[in-house]
Amino acid sequence: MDLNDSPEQAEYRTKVRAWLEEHKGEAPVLRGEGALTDENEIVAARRAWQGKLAEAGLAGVTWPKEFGGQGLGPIEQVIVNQEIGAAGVPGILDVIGVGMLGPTIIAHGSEEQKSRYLGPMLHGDEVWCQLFSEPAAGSDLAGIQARAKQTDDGSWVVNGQKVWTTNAQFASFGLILVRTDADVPKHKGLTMFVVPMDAEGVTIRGLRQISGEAEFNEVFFDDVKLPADAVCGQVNSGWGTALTTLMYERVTIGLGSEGLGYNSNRFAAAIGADPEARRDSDVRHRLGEIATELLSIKFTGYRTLTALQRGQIPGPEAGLAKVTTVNAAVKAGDLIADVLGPEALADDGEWSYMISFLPGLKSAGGTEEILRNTIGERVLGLPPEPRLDKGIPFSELRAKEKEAVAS
Amino acid sequence: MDLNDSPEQAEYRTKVRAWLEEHKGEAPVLRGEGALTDENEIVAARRAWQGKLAEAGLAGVTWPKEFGGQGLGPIEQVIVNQEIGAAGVPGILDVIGVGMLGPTIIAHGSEEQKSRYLGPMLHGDEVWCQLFSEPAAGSDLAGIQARAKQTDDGSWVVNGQKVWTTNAQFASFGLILVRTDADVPKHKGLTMFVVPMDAEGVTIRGLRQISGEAEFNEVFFDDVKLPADAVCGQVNSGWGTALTTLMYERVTIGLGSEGLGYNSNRFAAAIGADPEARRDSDVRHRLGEIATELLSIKFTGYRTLTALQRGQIPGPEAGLAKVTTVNAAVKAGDLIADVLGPEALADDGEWSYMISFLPGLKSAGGTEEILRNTIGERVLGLPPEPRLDKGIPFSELRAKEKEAVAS
Amino acid sequence: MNLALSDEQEFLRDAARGALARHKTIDAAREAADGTELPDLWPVAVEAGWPGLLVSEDNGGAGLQPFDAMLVAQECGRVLAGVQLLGHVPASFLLDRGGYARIGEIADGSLRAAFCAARPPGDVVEEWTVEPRKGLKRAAAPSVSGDSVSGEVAWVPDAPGAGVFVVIGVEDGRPVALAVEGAAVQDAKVYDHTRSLGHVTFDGTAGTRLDVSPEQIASAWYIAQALIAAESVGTVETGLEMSIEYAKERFTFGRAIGSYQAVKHTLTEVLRQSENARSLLLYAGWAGEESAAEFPLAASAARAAAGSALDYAARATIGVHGGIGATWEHDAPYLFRRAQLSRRLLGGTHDAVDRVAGELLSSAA
Amino acid sequence: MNLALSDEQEFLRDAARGALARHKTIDAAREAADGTELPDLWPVAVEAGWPGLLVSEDNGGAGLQPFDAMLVAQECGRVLAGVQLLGHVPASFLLDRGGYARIGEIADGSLRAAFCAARPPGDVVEEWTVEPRKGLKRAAAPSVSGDSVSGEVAWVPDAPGAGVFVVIGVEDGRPVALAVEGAAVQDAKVYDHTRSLGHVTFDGTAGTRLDVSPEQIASAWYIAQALIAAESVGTVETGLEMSIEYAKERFTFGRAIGSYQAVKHTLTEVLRQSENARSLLLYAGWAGEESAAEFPLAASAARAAAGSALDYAARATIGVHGGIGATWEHDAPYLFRRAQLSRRLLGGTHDAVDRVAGELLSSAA
Repeated sequence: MDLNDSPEQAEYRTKVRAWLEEHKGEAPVLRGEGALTDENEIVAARRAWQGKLAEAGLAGVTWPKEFGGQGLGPIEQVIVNQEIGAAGVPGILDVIGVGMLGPTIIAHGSEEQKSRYLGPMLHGDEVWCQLFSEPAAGSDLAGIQARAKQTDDGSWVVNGQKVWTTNAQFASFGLILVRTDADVPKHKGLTMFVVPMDAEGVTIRGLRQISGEAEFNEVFFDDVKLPADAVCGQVNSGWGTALTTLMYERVTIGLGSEGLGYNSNRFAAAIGADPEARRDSDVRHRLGEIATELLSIKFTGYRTLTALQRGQIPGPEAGLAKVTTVNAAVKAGDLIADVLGPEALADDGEWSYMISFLPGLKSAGGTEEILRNTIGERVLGLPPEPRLDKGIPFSELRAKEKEAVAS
Repeated sequence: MDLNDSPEQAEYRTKVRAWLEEHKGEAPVLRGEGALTDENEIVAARRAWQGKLAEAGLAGVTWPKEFGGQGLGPIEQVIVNQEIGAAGVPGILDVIGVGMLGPTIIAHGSEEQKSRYLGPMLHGDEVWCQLFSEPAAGSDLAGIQARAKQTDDGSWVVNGQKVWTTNAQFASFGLILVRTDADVPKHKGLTMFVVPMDAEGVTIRGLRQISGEAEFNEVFFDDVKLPADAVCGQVNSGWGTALTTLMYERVTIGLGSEGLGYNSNRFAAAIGADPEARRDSDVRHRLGEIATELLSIKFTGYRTLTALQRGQIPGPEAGLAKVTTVNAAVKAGDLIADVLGPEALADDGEWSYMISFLPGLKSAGGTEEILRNTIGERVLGLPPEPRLDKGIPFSELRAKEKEAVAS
Repeated sequence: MNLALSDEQEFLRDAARGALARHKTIDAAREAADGTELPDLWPVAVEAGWPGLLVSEDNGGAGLQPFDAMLVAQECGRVLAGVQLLGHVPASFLLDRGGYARIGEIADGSLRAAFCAARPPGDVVEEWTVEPRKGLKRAAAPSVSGDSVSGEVAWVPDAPGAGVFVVIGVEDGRPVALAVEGAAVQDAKVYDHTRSLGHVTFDGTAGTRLDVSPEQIASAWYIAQALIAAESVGTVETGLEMSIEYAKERFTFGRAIGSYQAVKHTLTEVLRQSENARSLLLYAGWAGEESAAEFPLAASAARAAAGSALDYAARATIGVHGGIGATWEHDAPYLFRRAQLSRRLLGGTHDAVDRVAGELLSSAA
Repeated sequence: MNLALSDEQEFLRDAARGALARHKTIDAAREAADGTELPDLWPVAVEAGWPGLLVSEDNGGAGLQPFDAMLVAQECGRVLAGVQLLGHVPASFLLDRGGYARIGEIADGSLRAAFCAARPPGDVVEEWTVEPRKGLKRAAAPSVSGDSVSGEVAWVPDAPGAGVFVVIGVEDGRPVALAVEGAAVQDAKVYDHTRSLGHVTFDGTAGTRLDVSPEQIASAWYIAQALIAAESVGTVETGLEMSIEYAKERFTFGRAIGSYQAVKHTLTEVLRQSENARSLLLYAGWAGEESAAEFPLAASAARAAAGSALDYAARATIGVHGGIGATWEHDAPYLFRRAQLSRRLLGGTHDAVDRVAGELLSSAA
């Protein structure tokens, strides 16, 4: 058991640290004194900074060299993440593109797509967004209703609505999953496309959350025309392509920050500032339980990393780390506000924001219930739920649902 | 809103109290000084006491007069229960017979059955037991495998196993639910019989629980012969007969003691005896939450009673009171043992017994999960789970299950 | 034994539901969160006669009981209506019993009261205390000397705009209730924009001593606890109804989500908690009328159960609705805001739970 | 960065599993609950070399680390094996560092030690304390004067039959570890019949002072915490495996019960908690070897997570099995008995949770 770097890793870390030390003055300031406040300025500055990181080999660390990456392993990616964190500078802006969509294009895209899109993505010149979820296709992602129809000239026309889209408001491109055949069972008639976000017929609308902030977007597609070569992967094989993206999502989360910034020391500091609270056995017990959960996630992350280094891909159980973190943070918010009183709920306060943000985060990326189903079946080997949608053409399924609600 | 008796009820209460005051010296002593310890003696004494209560009109309060009851309402039954509790004497021994099985016979039994069985049941001369649950038919009661085959002379031969049977070790008769037709869907081929517990081929075995005590029995039936007139209700209509029993079970619980003896004052006294605990905010918070749950059940009972007085039968939601009580008692056991330490777990201690008893009680009478399904569907109106056993002959269903496990 | 509502009570409840239904109160909550001023619902209360519910008939009121006021509070909670009853009702109880000269105006609502509540002593904290601005430690109740009072009470419900404040202070260790017609109020609205709150400061401020007993002063605290409890149960009802509706209509993997045990059992748990809380509302209502000795236990238990039901239901409502339940345009977040703030007012749910334990430990001793 | 087990560790674990598999330990637990004497597994430990795991090689031991002992404890927990390591291992740690003359016998197991543990001071309770016979308030650690010690330590694991006791006492406010070869032991076996316990009394009893630092004395406490944690995770594994098996085979309403969300999500929760606890075992193991400063936090967090995982898993195992899981003949009740008692030993899970908070609050201050 060893938490230290190997000599090679230590050397790599030194190199990364030295570059960051030299260049950190060029990074955008997002917090504290002199911080940028205008959203456009922030995005522009972070794109420029991503470009510098990419030049220095600190973006796309695990991408193959032929596409501008470093061809290194997950441990080096983690070293970069850790050093960026320690230097107090922002990381790359387009985590979704570089972490998940780029690797999907590398795995399934055409040669033209790879050469056209990967470079500008890596350097932050073109930001990407992921257009999978829909109002009626969240946990049940294969229930997608957005559709593309092929015209006689081989081009496609896309209609439908996507939702929960991060970064859509400044993205250049999106990877969109749509239904191209409704007469086959639902996993079978899907296709992935590259869509320019400035195409005619694309409308982006901010989706405000409990806090009032628009942390996500809705994106509407109204007769959006796409050329035949916009297909990523094969027509009607979009489900397989999407699974690649979701697998890279798990890897990205596995390599990512511990606990989404929900750190037990931060919570303890808030409570410790109240002398009555720090000696109250009930407060202490609640804090101790929350902290235990969050501490465990840190070491779960190290275990995941050990597995990644050995070439193992994290399974669905990796999702439990998010469940643990979000639920512990919810309890922390409740505890802190119980200690501080209504004052903790004041607008623009850090705790108020956290308390408002968490209920949305809970279902982001799939609900806890679906995750527990998946883990119960794939990890524990328990039998599946009876599936009423197996093997039924999508169009029929929809008709059945409408009928059931009406009855 | 009125918790007091009406003038008529007050008068009835006075009468009941006077009788108990006069006769309580004749009641068996079950606790404290001079308490009986031999199980046979206890049963004999309680049977005799039930006889006296019946003579005095304090058993079968709601039974029709023609069967030896008082023809009174649920409120009078509650008054009797309350006064018996206040007098510190035991109630009737055969709550299952008088509360549930007798009313089932009254509703579905033949005239011969009514005149033969009800009197001795009421007076405690013959104790009854309920033979419904089986090892593979607990929550899914209709999955019963014990079977009865009719012979050419019209009599029946019963084979199979029942379990979780209270009082079987000293019961004279049982009401048994068995399968009489395996070629129809599972709710349809069931029949209810009266079975003498001393019939040849009946074997009773105590089923020890966590505590080591045999609180229930297993009962085995090996070619047990029953005459044609042992059928209670109609052949192959046993499911409907059983539903009557279960409905009276809910009524009996609704009228019964508050919280199965799990009383918040009793828990508070145990904790209050520890001066450190009574000022510990964590202990207090846990106690306060447990007590809140148990207090609510007391008033839920009054609500049920109000409904019963108005002729409303409690729905499945009445089962939630048991869920609340058992879960609160589990928490109370944990809290008390946390306060007292390992000493609380000492053999023969009241808390040790409670802690050991509760896990079994949790699933007695159907698991919490099934109850929540039922309430979700029948009370909240949510759609049912897909049922894979609907309309399939029972014999086919069993074959399918075996196949699924083997695969 | 009869826990059914009387015909009068059913009428009171139905009338309240009807009167409130004419206002889009949940939409108003959303708009208020965006800065629009909340419509004033006091005229609705006045028209319905709610300000005088607990005022005796001799003083121009309805002479009803705490349970009747709780029925109205429950209806307000159902639609998140910002009617200022949590301040006015407990205050009116003391003003009525205490010989306040302008009690007629209190009864007809032309004068609106707020209640600067103090928590009665318990078995651990043996002083009268009030809400602090911040932190776990409660603040000492204001000090009273003769007719004047000094001190601060934070987070007072319905304080902004109130015409008279009933403040509980302490003189020589004994609680005193004063009616004060002028006090410095700092607006303290936070998170739940349907709830009017203020920090109220007294600085040798003159008032009128009310002729009430320490027991009555304590009862006012428990009336406020019972009202929050009732309000919370109303909000739970709305969350449950909204969730059931959605769970029947929303399909995933070919089935309505309400057919899944995870959703079904969650909603059954909302039902369980809300039914338990409803039972304790009856206990509190009964004790508020019949048993001063049990009122502290009953009202605290009701608040404890209702508070935890509301917390659970608010999160469950968002959860059942999936992502959409956490968006600004949906109604669920306003139930959630209500739950978050209610939990921390007037001692907080947490203190009510502690009081339940304290009452039981004291009587077991 | 590498959290994988070394080849030696895998071998140690597999060997332990193999050695224990030759004994029907869960059946023995059932028989012991009925009064049969539990078979003595110390010879198994001796043959496997476990008594010397933490004894340095110079003293005839294996010179291994706390994490290695935890691997063995985890295997013992899997099968509820009553091997007396919880007493011996922390004691051996101090005897080895403290210059105990008979350390060779400790290492080879011919002399078995028990540990009369004292809880190190924290940010609220600032004294060294030991388990009381009964009640929430911890007892003062025995008092030491020179080479003699007086006082009582209750519920000492593996005390009956031990040849030497390492007792932590206090002299002039400072902790002292003494090796005492004769002490009055009252058998205190309770509820979990696989666990040997005794109340140990010293009455001016003479012993040998061990040359160890207060930090090492504290570490022995945390080694014991980490061992209970590891043992508990092992028991959780067994409960989970047993439940999964049953959930696949038991049918209700035409479906295997494991296909229902209620069962599936419960077992996923067991997995979640046990994986979290497993991660913290690694933290505790790492800190036990590399960071004395983090060991209190790490070992306490491991115990907290493992203890709550075991509580949850024991009840879930009974629950998934329905009624049959609560019967004497089934294995689940013995996991439950283990969970109930473990939770209350050596400060209890509750104190470990409090320690996690205390450590964080102290470092945040």
